[in-house]
Amino acid sequence: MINKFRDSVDEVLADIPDGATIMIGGFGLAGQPIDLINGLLRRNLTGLTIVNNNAGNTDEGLALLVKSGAVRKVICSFPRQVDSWHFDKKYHAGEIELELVPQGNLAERIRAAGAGIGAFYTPSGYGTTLADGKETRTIEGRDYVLEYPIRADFALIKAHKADRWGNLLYRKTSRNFGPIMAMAATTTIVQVPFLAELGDLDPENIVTPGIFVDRVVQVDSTNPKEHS
Amino acid sequence: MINKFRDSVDEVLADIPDGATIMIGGFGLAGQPIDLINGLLRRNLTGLTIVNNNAGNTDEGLALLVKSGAVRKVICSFPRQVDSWHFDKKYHAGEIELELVPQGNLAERIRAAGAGIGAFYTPSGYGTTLADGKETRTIEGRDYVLEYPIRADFALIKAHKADRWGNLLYRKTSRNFGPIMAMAATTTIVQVPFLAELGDLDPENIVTPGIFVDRVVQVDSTNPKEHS
Amino acid sequence: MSIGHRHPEKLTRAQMAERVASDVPAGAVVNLGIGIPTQVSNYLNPEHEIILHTENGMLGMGPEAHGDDVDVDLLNAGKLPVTEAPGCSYFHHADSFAIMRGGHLDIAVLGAFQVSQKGDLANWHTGEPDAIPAVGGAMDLAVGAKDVFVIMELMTKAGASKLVPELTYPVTGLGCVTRVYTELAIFDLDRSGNVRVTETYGGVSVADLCDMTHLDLIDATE
Amino acid sequence: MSIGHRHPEKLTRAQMAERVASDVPAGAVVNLGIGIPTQVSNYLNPEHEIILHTENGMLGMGPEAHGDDVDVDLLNAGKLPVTEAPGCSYFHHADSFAIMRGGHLDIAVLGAFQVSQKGDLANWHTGEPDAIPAVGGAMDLAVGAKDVFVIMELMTKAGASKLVPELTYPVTGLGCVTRVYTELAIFDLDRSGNVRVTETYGGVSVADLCDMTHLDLIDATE
Repeated sequence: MINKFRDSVDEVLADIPDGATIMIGGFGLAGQPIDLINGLLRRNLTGLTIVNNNAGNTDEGLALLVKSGAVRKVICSFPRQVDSWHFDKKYHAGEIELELVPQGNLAERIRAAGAGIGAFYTPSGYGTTLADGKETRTIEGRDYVLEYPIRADFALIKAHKADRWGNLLYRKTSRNFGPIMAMAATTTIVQVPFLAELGDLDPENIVTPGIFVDRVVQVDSTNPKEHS
Repeated sequence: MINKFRDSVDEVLADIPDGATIMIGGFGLAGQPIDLINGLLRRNLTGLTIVNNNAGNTDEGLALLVKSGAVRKVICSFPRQVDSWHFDKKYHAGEIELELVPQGNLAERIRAAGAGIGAFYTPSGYGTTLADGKETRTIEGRDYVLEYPIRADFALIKAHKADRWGNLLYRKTSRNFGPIMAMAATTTIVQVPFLAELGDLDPENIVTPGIFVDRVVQVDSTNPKEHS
Repeated sequence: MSIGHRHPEKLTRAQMAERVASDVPAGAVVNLGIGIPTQVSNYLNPEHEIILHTENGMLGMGPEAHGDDVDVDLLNAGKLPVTEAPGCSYFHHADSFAIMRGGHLDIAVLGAFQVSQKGDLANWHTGEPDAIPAVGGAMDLAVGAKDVFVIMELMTKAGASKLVPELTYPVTGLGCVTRVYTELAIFDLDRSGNVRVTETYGGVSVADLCDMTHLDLIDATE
Repeated sequence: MSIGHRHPEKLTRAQMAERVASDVPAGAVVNLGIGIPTQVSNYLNPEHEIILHTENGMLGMGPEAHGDDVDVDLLNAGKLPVTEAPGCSYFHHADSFAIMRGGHLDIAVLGAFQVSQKGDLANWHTGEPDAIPAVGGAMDLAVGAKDVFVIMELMTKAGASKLVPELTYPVTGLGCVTRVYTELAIFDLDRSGNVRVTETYGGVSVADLCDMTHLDLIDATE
């Protein structure tokens, strides 16, 4: 019997090694797998590459992981925010590497990794400093930049409901990077507040099929709306 | 008020010109927009390019369109079947052009058109006669073929339910090419058996957002299961 | 629209947002950038059913949420809590940016540091050497929407025009801006570099604007 | 598994399907090609929860549908009506082929005209000049699955081996086949061209198979 349900956050993260590339879902608080991030912090790893839309905010989650020195490199679209002081400090000290990627190219490069696409031509970023040194091509009169997939060893994401095959539903804009990161990582780890019996999720509505998911851990949600 | 509901099949097809490129959804009977195809047949057009998984079967729908002489070219993955006699005859007579595309490249090229991707490297078809004359590239030790988007002037698809914004639900494997063809065509025309009030389709479950849909016409379904 | 062109007063930021709103056709699908562009939503006619896109995965975004309506799973691109409009739908990030990059949005409304006469946009980076760069979805919005409308003050505090012959700030996207709304005038742009002034405010003339911008502007106010 | 290796009888097609089924690990995600490969599903242990993928947009496909269960909106890749298994899910064609091309399927089981010793696959076209070509998802399945298992008769009716040094039929995919199940033997392949015989049937020896295939086979039957 396929059973991807696991008992604890610490268990699902136990085999992540130093130097791993880890995708972390979420856009703002929506879809942020905060319990998995905190579990990652407890692992005291080093040399990590983190793929996320941002680079950590305030004094929690990814920001603390950055502060801890666990993170060697961040691949993201929007590191600088009013409350990104831990990243800012590491960056100015030259202690963290930044690969800045336009948000849509970030999403498409993650999808490409999951979809087996070797590279693709995107118009986003053409003529900007973010395309410096990259191959370009004009196709039917439009200018494009060649971009390559972003893969990861692990993806940490948050969903709304999961069954034991790993089929996932999300909730509102917390869907964001979850489905594509699940496709792009060798091992996908999901935190959800709610578990479902196999067959209880409507097959028409499943957003991430279980084939993309390896481990599911149930963690209570702090969002009261998620319980309603 | 946005209202994409239209009154008749003939009305939604009235502006398709000779020489148009038309995507037609469906895989087998599932998702085949048979009433729209029959309407297209009544238009007596010429010089059409049809994008479909197949090239028409038995004596109905797309096969009759091929037989009628309306079709100049077919872009598809699987034209030859035991009951594809109308296409076979036209092909052997040199009266129809065939662009044969591996099914996954067909799907990805259609998606690329909808997603604004200029071209992409795919491993499918590498080293085969279907890649003859195409650019290739080795990326991280794997061999890829460069493929370009397939766009269309019109897409004719079938969905299960639509609201007046054109938001769509599909049913089981009739989803197939519908969502990506809707993205890739300048004008997307949908037949559905069921209409919904705006706001009645669960926003989590909408598969094709209305932004990709231009016209919706209600046509009764001949599948008794679709009414259950 | 309550603000006639050649209005004797300069437009306030709120009036600029209102002026943009009046140019959005009924039923259009629109992405409003962070800052003043977001205020455009305050002036859209609800009967026009303008559909708002937010790049973090939603079409049919409703107004900002307050009080009991706040749901941290329902945020806009500025990470503020919002609500649902009837007919809304959710999708993941790759699909959301496919909507943008694929040219399906009718209009993106963005802020800018500079716009060039050919419609090049600079709005993501000041170019200061020690600034940490952050781009978000700016470059994708720039290349994707059918029309890119910019709202910005025409003049910097130092008195320099932000509508320029050539960008001096880092590029966000080339040849993408189709119209610029400022406190003094509205400018229609095209990729060949022709700039047409369609409306003026604060009593300035097109000749005044030519002096201010160092551009050879076309008077299209009549 | 009821069929021991070095069985004195050749395998029937049904037995070949059964033999493949016994090699599919519990919980694997599998795509079964049209023809004999489809029969593999008859021999899968239901307790193993093998998840069947069909490229027209479904994971968790159940058995063929009959009578009142037939629903023309629920078809397999061969366009036959099928059913749902609990836990199934639907998706569109681009997502379905992303599953294949992205390397997420554990096993694809396919038929073949020929397989080369390096795992090159020919199963889409006979190469006859007047034949209308049709490829379907064959090339995507060939490149995508972690393992590609082929079920085929080893020998043509004319007595030629279909396991060959180099393909003479048009290529479907290069270096993709990892194992070949035939009526006389099972062959493990790798991209360097080493072919290991792991089981034989019908009383043939590895030496016999070397003669039949004109290949320098490695005896791995012990």
